[in-house]
Amino acid sequence: MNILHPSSIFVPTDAKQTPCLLGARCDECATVVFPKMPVCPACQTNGSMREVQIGRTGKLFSHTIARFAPKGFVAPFFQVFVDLPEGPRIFALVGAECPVEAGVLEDGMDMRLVLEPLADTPENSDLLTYKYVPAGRPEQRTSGHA
Amino acid sequence: MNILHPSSIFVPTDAKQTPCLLGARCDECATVVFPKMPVCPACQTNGSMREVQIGRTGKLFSHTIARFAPKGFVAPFFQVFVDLPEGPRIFALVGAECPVEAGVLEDGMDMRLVLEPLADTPENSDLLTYKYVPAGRPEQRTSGHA
Amino acid sequence: MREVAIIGVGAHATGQFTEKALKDLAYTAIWNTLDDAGAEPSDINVAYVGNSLGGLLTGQEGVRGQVVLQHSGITGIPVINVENACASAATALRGAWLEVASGAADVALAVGVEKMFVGDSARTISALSAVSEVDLSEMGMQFTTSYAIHPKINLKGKMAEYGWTSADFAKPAVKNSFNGSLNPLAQHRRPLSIEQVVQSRIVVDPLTLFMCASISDGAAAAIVCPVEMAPRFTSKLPVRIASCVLRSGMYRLPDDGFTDSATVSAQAAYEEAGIGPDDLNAIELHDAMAPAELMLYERLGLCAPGEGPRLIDEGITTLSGRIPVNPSGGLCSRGHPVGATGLLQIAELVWQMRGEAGARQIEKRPKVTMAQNQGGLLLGQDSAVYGVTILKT
Amino acid sequence: MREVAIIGVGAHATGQFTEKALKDLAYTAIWNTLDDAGAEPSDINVAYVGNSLGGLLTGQEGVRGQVVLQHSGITGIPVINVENACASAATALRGAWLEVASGAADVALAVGVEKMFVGDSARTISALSAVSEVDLSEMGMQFTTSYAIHPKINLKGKMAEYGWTSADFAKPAVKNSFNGSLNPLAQHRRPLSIEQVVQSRIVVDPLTLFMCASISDGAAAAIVCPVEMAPRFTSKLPVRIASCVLRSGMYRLPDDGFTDSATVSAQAAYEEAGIGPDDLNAIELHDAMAPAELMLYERLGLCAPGEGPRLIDEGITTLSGRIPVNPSGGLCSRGHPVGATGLLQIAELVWQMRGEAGARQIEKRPKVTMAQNQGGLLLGQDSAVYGVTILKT
Ligand SMILES: [Zn+2]
Ligand SMILES: [Zn+2]
Repeated sequence: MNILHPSSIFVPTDAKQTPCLLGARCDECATVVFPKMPVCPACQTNGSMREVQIGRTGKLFSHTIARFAPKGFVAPFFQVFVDLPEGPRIFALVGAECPVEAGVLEDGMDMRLVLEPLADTPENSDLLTYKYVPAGRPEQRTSGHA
Repeated sequence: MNILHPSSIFVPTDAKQTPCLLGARCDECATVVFPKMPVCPACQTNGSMREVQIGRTGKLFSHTIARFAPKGFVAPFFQVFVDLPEGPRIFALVGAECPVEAGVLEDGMDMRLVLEPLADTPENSDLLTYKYVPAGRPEQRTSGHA
Repeated sequence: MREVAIIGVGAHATGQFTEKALKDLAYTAIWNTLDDAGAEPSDINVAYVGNSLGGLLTGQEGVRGQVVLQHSGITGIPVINVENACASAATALRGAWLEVASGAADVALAVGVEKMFVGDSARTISALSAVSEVDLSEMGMQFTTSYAIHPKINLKGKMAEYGWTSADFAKPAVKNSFNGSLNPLAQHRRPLSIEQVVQSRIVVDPLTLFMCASISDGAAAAIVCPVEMAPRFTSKLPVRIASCVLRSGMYRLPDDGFTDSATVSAQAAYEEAGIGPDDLNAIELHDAMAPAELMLYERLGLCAPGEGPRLIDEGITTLSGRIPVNPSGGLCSRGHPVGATGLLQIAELVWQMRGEAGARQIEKRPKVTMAQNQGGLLLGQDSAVYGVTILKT
Repeated sequence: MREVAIIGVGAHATGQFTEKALKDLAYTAIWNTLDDAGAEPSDINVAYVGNSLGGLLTGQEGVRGQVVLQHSGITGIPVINVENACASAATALRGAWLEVASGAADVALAVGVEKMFVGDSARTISALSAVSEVDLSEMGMQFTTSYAIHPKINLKGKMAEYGWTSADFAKPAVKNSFNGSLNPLAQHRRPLSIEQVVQSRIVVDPLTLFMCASISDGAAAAIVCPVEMAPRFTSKLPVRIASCVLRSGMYRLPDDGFTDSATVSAQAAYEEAGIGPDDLNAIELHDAMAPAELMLYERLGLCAPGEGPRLIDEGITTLSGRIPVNPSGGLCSRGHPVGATGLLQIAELVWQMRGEAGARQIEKRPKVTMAQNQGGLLLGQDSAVYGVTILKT
């Protein structure tokens, strides 16, 4: 399986590892960003950003259900913003295990990262990406590395 | 069959008609242009352009054989500029009846308009356009209106 | 810098024009503008042409301006093709303004044109997403989503924070649909009720179909010259450009305390024009999603946070109010042909300031007005571009 | 208008960089430029970003400038995305110049960036065709064809008219491949012989593969400020912009007797700079097809009609000649990442004028130089855009 943004995701290669996002942290001011950037957006230093593993968990900042889908997606689907404990607030989709219904998600709830295909469509079913699911949901095996 | 630039081509509907191009002639200064424009490029008058039938014949201004084809075309193929007796000098392709070989075309030679599919490719075989062939070649039935 | 006046504006109607290409839409806007200004093609020294989706939707990249201008009889001059998402036309106007203000040109043309109906609305929607950062659009993020839950606006969150209701969200759409019903150039000319807006299909919770701008073809243009040169062309009231501000978004970190970029760009425009929000007599603003108008009220300094719905309830921003907002119908009713919108706003304001706006004419002709645009989402959690123009007679 | 100096230039190498996105290419060029100028992101007041194919090839439309600048740490400022086919970067420089010349900004950044290797060269070729008028590209017209037989240049016709041979056509490619072999940023660094050029595959009769610029990734940038402000940033020699001319093509009717637009735009640039062709010490010109360089010699006023090959035979335009042309290697050797080319030319000229061009340094440092661009074909039988910049130390 291809990876949508390969430089942004750590995909486990053995069972002891867990997937996470790859962000960058500024040596000068400790700002963490996602995705990685070569220049710190906070202090504008060039070359101060080092790769860091982030985003294994997060808190739901906001969420909605999109009733119309762009090409390659299937409506209805959740779209959310997640606050990562390391700093960034990021846009994300929600794992397929989570039923797309009002009331399933609640802002502020703990979330956990999963890797799965971008969407269940011919264009995107072979494209691995990161998504979040409520941390309370029973863990499932996430898709492996293809 | 669809027409590539329908407002630029007169496609015969009965056997007594012959195909031609649709250009525009300026009421003010008699300039003829192809394709049609609403403003005269010579005298900048707005609204002075009237549709005229042109381009049943022409003289070859220049020609080449393209050895590489863009998507939807098949190399080698002729590409030419043709001087129309009504004034315009236009870009055109050459009819399939004309073998794509050096020496077949000669600048200055008399040409005659034919309508045929844009190219013998899945993308373009159902798209009718104008092309030119040497006037001396025996006339064939051009593709009718679909 | 010289003081610059708009001496002519013109537009093509917004809507679905299946038979018309980019250059046909632009031709109507350009020649309406030339005629309005009393100018000839040969008077134009330089042109800025804004368009956003022509490459993806019509196959015309690179020289869209030259293509549409040639069709209108304008050739040989410097042509600058500009692109800035929903503020492309505002960017074109700013370019024309700078040419004239600096003395590089005496007469400059700004054009905005967009062709969105191409027979495949899925393709149009995808192209629209492509004006945001591709990393986001690839993940299925759309403009509608961004208005609903994006940290920078988060309309869904405002329901909790401000107590706004779905009916509040519908109010700008209702107000603007009434204005649009009076505008012969508008795409949607049916006045809507609160119920109709609230009960239309949900697009992205909490936004309904009638709260969202739809796909649209359209074009608009303006001609500018030094104020003192205006009488050479036309006896119409010259409309001065008091400020023409363009900004890109900041990289936002959560809780960084930065002022919203719509506020920052508006403040810069107020300052440059030497006025404040209370001096404005009319506004055309970027209500790509109607409820965004409520947020923009506070960001443009018209009211305190959360008070947006009150401005409509009390009739302050209606056509007969103290400061009418979106007299044209705004993006949802007048239409939002992306690369043309900024100049459609300018044309509307010029018509209002001249008293030429017909059935939707603001009774007391506005003397100071504002056009506001924004568009394109970046990974840095902000819109890519903000444009604010203040006009004065 | 204030006199404007280039205080910093920088580039990403040209070539195939499969792993790099638009923003990665731009980042290298932008930071090399900031470092060269001794400037920080916060010094930049406004940025113009030129790109031509990013929408079609990378899916990033609308806000390409904001995306690449955000990645380089530059946000919040006015960003103008410009597009003008092969002269997109020249257009970006002109925008930056006008901002500073007018006083609207003190420090302006111009960026040109293009990503052409996207794993499907047919798609890239189609995108390239899309920068000409779509009515022509739909019929299979390509840039190569246009150089071969288009009335405005008609190289095939020049063989009859001037007696030029295939070997003559190869001469600029040979000269420029030598220059390119000395340029570590160049895409093609192999010096070619006349035989190699003539005997490479025919692309469009009479043009062979080595006479044609190839697909390329690349980026370049420049920072400009008022001449008197230059020492605040850098002790390097400031390079003044003596003129920065942009023109669109005319609608050509056969035998209308119009002067070629390359000539018209060059004459305008000479006049504005107060110089003539004899005053030039180096030129970077638009040899997208190498033989076009021969035509441009006459159109820029370097020689009489038909005498182009003699200028190379006599060594006048070689690196050691009186007026070196394309010291960088030109579009065929240095590379032609469409939207970056104009600023790659400018960077080369600045390096030459400062004496920083390494192995390809022109022995007597040039004091007056020209960069020339053109691109995009219109139905009106002319290129869409012409750009000419004259630099002076
Ligand atoms: Zn930092
Ligand atoms: Zn005429």
